[in-house]
Amino acid sequence: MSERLLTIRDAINEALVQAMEADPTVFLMGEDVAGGAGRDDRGGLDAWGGPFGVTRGLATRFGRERVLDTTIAEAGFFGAAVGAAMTGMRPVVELMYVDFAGVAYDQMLNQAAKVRYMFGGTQKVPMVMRTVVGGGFRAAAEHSQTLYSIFAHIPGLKTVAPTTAADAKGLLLTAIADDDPVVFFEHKRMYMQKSHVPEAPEPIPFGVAAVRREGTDLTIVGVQRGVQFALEAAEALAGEDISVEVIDPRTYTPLDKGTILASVAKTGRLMIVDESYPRASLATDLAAIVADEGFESLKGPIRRVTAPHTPVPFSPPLEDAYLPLPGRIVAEVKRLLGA
Amino acid sequence: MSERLLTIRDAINEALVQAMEADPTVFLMGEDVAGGAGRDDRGGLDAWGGPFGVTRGLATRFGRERVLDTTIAEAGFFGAAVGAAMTGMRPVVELMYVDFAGVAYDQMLNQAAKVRYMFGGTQKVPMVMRTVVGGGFRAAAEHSQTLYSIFAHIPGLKTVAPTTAADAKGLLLTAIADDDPVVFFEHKRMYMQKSHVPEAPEPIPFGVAAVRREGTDLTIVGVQRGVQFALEAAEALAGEDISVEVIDPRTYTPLDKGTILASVAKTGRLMIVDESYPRASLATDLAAIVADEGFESLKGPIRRVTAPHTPVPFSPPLEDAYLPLPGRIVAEVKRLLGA
Amino acid sequence: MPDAPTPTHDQLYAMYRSMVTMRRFDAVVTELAEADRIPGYAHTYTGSEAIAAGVCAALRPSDWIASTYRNHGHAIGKGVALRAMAAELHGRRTGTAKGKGGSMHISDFGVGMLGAFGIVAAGMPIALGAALSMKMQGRDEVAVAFFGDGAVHQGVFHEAMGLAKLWNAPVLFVCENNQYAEATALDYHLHTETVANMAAGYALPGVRADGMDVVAVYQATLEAVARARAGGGATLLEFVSYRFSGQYEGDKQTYQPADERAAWWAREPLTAFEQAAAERGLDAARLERIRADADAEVAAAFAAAEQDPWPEPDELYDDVYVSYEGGLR
Amino acid sequence: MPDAPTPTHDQLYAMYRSMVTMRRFDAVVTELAEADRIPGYAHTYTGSEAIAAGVCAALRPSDWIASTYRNHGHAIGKGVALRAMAAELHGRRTGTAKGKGGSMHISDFGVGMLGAFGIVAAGMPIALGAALSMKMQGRDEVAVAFFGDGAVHQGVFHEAMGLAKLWNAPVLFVCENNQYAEATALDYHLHTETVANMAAGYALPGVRADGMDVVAVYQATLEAVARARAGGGATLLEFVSYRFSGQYEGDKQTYQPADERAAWWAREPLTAFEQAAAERGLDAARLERIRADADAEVAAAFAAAEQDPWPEPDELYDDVYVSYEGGLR
Ligand SMILES: Cc1ncc(C[n+]2csc(CCOP(=O)(O)OP(=O)(O)O)c2C)c(N)n1
Ligand SMILES: Cc1ncc(C[n+]2csc(CCOP(=O)(O)OP(=O)(O)O)c2C)c(N)n1
Ligand SMILES: [Mg+2]
Ligand SMILES: [Mg+2]
Repeated sequence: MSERLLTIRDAINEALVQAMEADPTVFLMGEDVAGGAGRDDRGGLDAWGGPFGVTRGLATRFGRERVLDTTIAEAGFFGAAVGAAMTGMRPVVELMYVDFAGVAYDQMLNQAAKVRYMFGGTQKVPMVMRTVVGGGFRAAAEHSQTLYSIFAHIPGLKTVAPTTAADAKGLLLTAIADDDPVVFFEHKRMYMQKSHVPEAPEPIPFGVAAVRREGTDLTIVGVQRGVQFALEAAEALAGEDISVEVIDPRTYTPLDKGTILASVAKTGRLMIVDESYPRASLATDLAAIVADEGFESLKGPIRRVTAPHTPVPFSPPLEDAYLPLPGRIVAEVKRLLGA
Repeated sequence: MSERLLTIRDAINEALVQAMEADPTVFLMGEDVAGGAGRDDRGGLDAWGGPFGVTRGLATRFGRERVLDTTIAEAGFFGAAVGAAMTGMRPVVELMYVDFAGVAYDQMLNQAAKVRYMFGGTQKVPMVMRTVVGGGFRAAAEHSQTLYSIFAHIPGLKTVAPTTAADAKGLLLTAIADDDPVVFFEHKRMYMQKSHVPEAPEPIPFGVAAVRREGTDLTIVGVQRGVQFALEAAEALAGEDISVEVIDPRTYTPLDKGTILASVAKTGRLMIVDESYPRASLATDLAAIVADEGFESLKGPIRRVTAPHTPVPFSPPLEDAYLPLPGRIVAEVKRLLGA
Repeated sequence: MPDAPTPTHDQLYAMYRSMVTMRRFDAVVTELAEADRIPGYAHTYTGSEAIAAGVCAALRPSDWIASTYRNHGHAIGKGVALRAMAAELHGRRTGTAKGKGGSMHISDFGVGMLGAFGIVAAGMPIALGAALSMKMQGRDEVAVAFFGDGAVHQGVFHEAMGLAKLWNAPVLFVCENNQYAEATALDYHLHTETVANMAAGYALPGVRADGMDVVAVYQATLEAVARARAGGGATLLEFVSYRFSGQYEGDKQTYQPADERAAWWAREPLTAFEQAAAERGLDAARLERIRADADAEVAAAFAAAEQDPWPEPDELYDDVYVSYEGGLR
Repeated sequence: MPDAPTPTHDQLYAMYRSMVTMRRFDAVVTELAEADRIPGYAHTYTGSEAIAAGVCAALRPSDWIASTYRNHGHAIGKGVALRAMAAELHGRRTGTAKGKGGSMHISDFGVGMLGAFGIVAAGMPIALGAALSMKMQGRDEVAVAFFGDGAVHQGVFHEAMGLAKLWNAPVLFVCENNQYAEATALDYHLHTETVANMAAGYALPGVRADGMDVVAVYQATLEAVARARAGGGATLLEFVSYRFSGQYEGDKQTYQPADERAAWWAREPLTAFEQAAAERGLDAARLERIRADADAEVAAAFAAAEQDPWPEPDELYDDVYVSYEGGLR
């Protein structure tokens, strides 16, 4: 069987198509998720498909009753998604950039996340919040953040950050079928990356990390694009006889601690690579877990290679210094190993 | 000289009075920070002084031109505070409960925090966001959170969480005089605790931790009420010949890493106590820093005693099990020391 | 509302029953709170009973409501069991939320009570979403969001109103204008003449009625519900009442002038109903029996609830997620 | 606006200069973006030049404006140096933000440009705060927030309008109704007849004028500014134009029907100004000189900016805080 290569963008689109075909309660909401307000006289039903074209074709296929263009009223339509999810629908709602989370955060933090608990388990909120994260587009402080941590911090939410097209599809299928609210992060710099994606809908379970590369000297856990940076660094380090294991947790709540701890048990060393802000973050979370539960395996300090404690800068030389690019990882690994 | 005892509540009030007297650009904004909309025919100028009475008397003293009752429009008045701070004022703006942060979070995360950076250092935002945190009031999932982490995560903000009346006063004076946006956390269960407070305005610098108790077997870093829980636990453990050092960072951004690392260098062991959610949090932040920069000193795992990964429950037996009360700390310390 | 249907005697008795139950329930809550016999914050509803009773009388059991921290009246109006409510206030395992929510977070899916949300106006888009959901499922149920006069300033009020118009959603936004948002009086905070006026910004109908008169509330609601069921979209309803209760139990209400309170008290909804009873052909003795029954039912609910078991500490970990791979601990 | 003052010839020439500079500046931005010669996102302003030029002409240098990602016109109108803007777009150390902000975040405190905010409607409460600040300081400066038609749905629009009324703040909310919010057309998203209508919900004056006519914009603004300076509070201004630009550079605009674009183009503000020039007694040759000067100035700014130094990587750590105890690294 020949490999079917898809971009992450198209893999997400395919997952949406298959989920909507399989379940009439699945529907999409967001700003210009169709575009042209879904009107034929406005460039067809899919003038946009979102700013990255991820949802292109869906309005044509499913009609604008199931692909709802909204106004710029995120708190309103995220709240509406909560109410729809509570009453029998499975909304997949798009926050165009995660940077805009602040205007709708109450509905995520206090409503989506807490409805089940504060009403004693009598209700559920099966909704997916798709959003776009990441630097590298020279998009400056308000269009480049990752903000994983403000969601991973909140009990009641699940968080998913795929790094391959197959994972993007499989994890999104799981997210849509899941009965809990899921925040699904898509990295804008990774949309066009291709890999093999099975055509059939094959959900990938949450809470199962992937070992992306095996190694013996050091474990690197990457967060989304951090996985790719780590793989590139590992490749470079292999040339210097340093053997790096790279782990992709894929989902952060729930988190597959076992795979990470087992890897650290083998290598004795841990580095975490994440382009997010460094404080009170997913990177500190992973470090703290291993500093407790994996302490006995550790041969040296746990190093985090992250963005610095600054907003994301615009100018290319600044943003390049900002991101945890492979070169920085290589240097840190060597420092850590005294190599 | 006799000790002048003040509650934390009154110490904050006094700091506000002194700051407003010293600097005409300081003003207050918030919902019912005066109360009765500051009208004489509505119970006088201070019907409320906020729900906890912290700002009582200020409208009478400074007039309602400087103590502004707002409508329930947090995004609006936090944004207004940013604009006022940029143009020559020093607003002290109240978010009644930190749980409501979600409705105004964009103005904190993207505007207050980033104005200086994204405009290249040409501007400053000297504002203080006072807010109330904490469990223990049986106030359930939406009125009991601490949410320190969603602020500590964000570069551009400073975060302060006082644990004594003297610190509350001194740190608030510093916060108001500071040229950067500061989030100032007040714990609702600690407002009525008394301690000695100097009458004169004596600002306490940011970035300087306090060693609240000296000890040799283990370091506990507490986060706000966690400091008190740790001190109670330390007292109990002293009776069993376990000597615990308790550190209160007081400010989290900036953070006094030196005092924490020095303590761990002495004791070789670290525990963190925080009533916040456990994931991607201040507790993981402190653990991660020590697991890197203090690794060589560590004799054992870094343990976090926090709330579990659940929203805050209402019922007393549930909330008591939820909080990191001294009994839990004592048990964890013994487990950690194999005692 | 000249051509709105007049409620039948049975309906009137039922609304009265509902109102007196609300009044009594919250009277007990106040007593318990003062005696420190229930934990946490409690927000009572005295003075606005006609609103919850009148609105809910115009709904089906399968219609939805979303409420606030001040939810006891709405819950009772929609038919939540008193016993389970009382148990929830007491933090017992038998409560509507197994003790996890308390007074501010009563819910009961079975009777269409979506839940009570503690963040001002947060329930508005959630009710909107339930309405959208009904529409998408081809059902003719409607959804109602209750909120206060203070809530009209919150951004999400605006967003929910606008999206309701955009989607032509079968939702009723019910503003309980009880003259106060915490300690802030309406004449300080409201910019328009009435709350109902604000509907114009969204090209939605805005209707104002006397919130002390359960029949007026019922009729105004019925009309809006009929419009929504028929595909006519959303309505903003404003019912005018007075918050005789404190913002929360313990609030001294110094900001409410005594003469103002007295003037409104003369019109409070139970007295108003009782005064109009004879004219409406209702039987005074039956009203008295209803009062006695309600008192007894409330007393029994609280008495029983106070004997109910506390949750076990470990139940803390239940109900966060439907499922969580690897477990929570 | 019959009794609004007619601008002098000098003022008209200045407004024209402002408009053609905006047009030219963004034409170069488009070229550079297409050639991949500037990094990042760029949002151009073609079609709305009369709004920024007319509004800013009615302001003092010491008045404040707050803008959006689509800010080049506002910045030029308020007097930000082209050289520093061009350098910012190029990510150079000589830029308005030393390369930290880019196209979306132009600011210049010195000329009253508070800054440009990338979150829809986020600048509204910030301008409100600047206005409040002026009032508290006893100054008679006003503040202006620019935003788009799409922004009227965002919650903070509502909150800023309401608080402006509450505080009687000297702020102007200037809606650039360019018919589109991204790919969404006005007739889909706007509920009221006009944006100006929405002011009624806050008991504020709402004024609508032709955003293709710089004089109409100027006069409407002047009136609102005068009211604000005199203590008369806020105004919502709606100026009607058309977004000939894409949402961002690269957007194919398939959602804009060709005939619609053509009809609006016939009224675009530069042509409109030029057509009315003779009637207003303006000299065609001078207009042509202005165009040539503007072109040259813009070209010089970009040419120079492209030679400017990049920031050093370590400058990354500057300008996060005014001070940070212990340092950032
Ligand atoms: C977003 C938000 N801000 C503030 C509060 C605190 N708060 C709770 S009730 C209330 C007043 C609400 O007044 P109103 O809407 O008139 O309702 P009422 O209490 O009169 O029923 C406030 C400010 C909150 N819960 N949520
Ligand atoms: C809160 C928020 N939501 C969404 C976006 C993405 N976005 C940027 S511009 C835009 C459309 C704005 O349209 P309009 O207000 O009409 O301004 P115009 O671009 O036409 O000037 C959107 C949705 C954003 N920046 N902020
Ligand atoms: Mg009220
Ligand atoms: Mg527009």
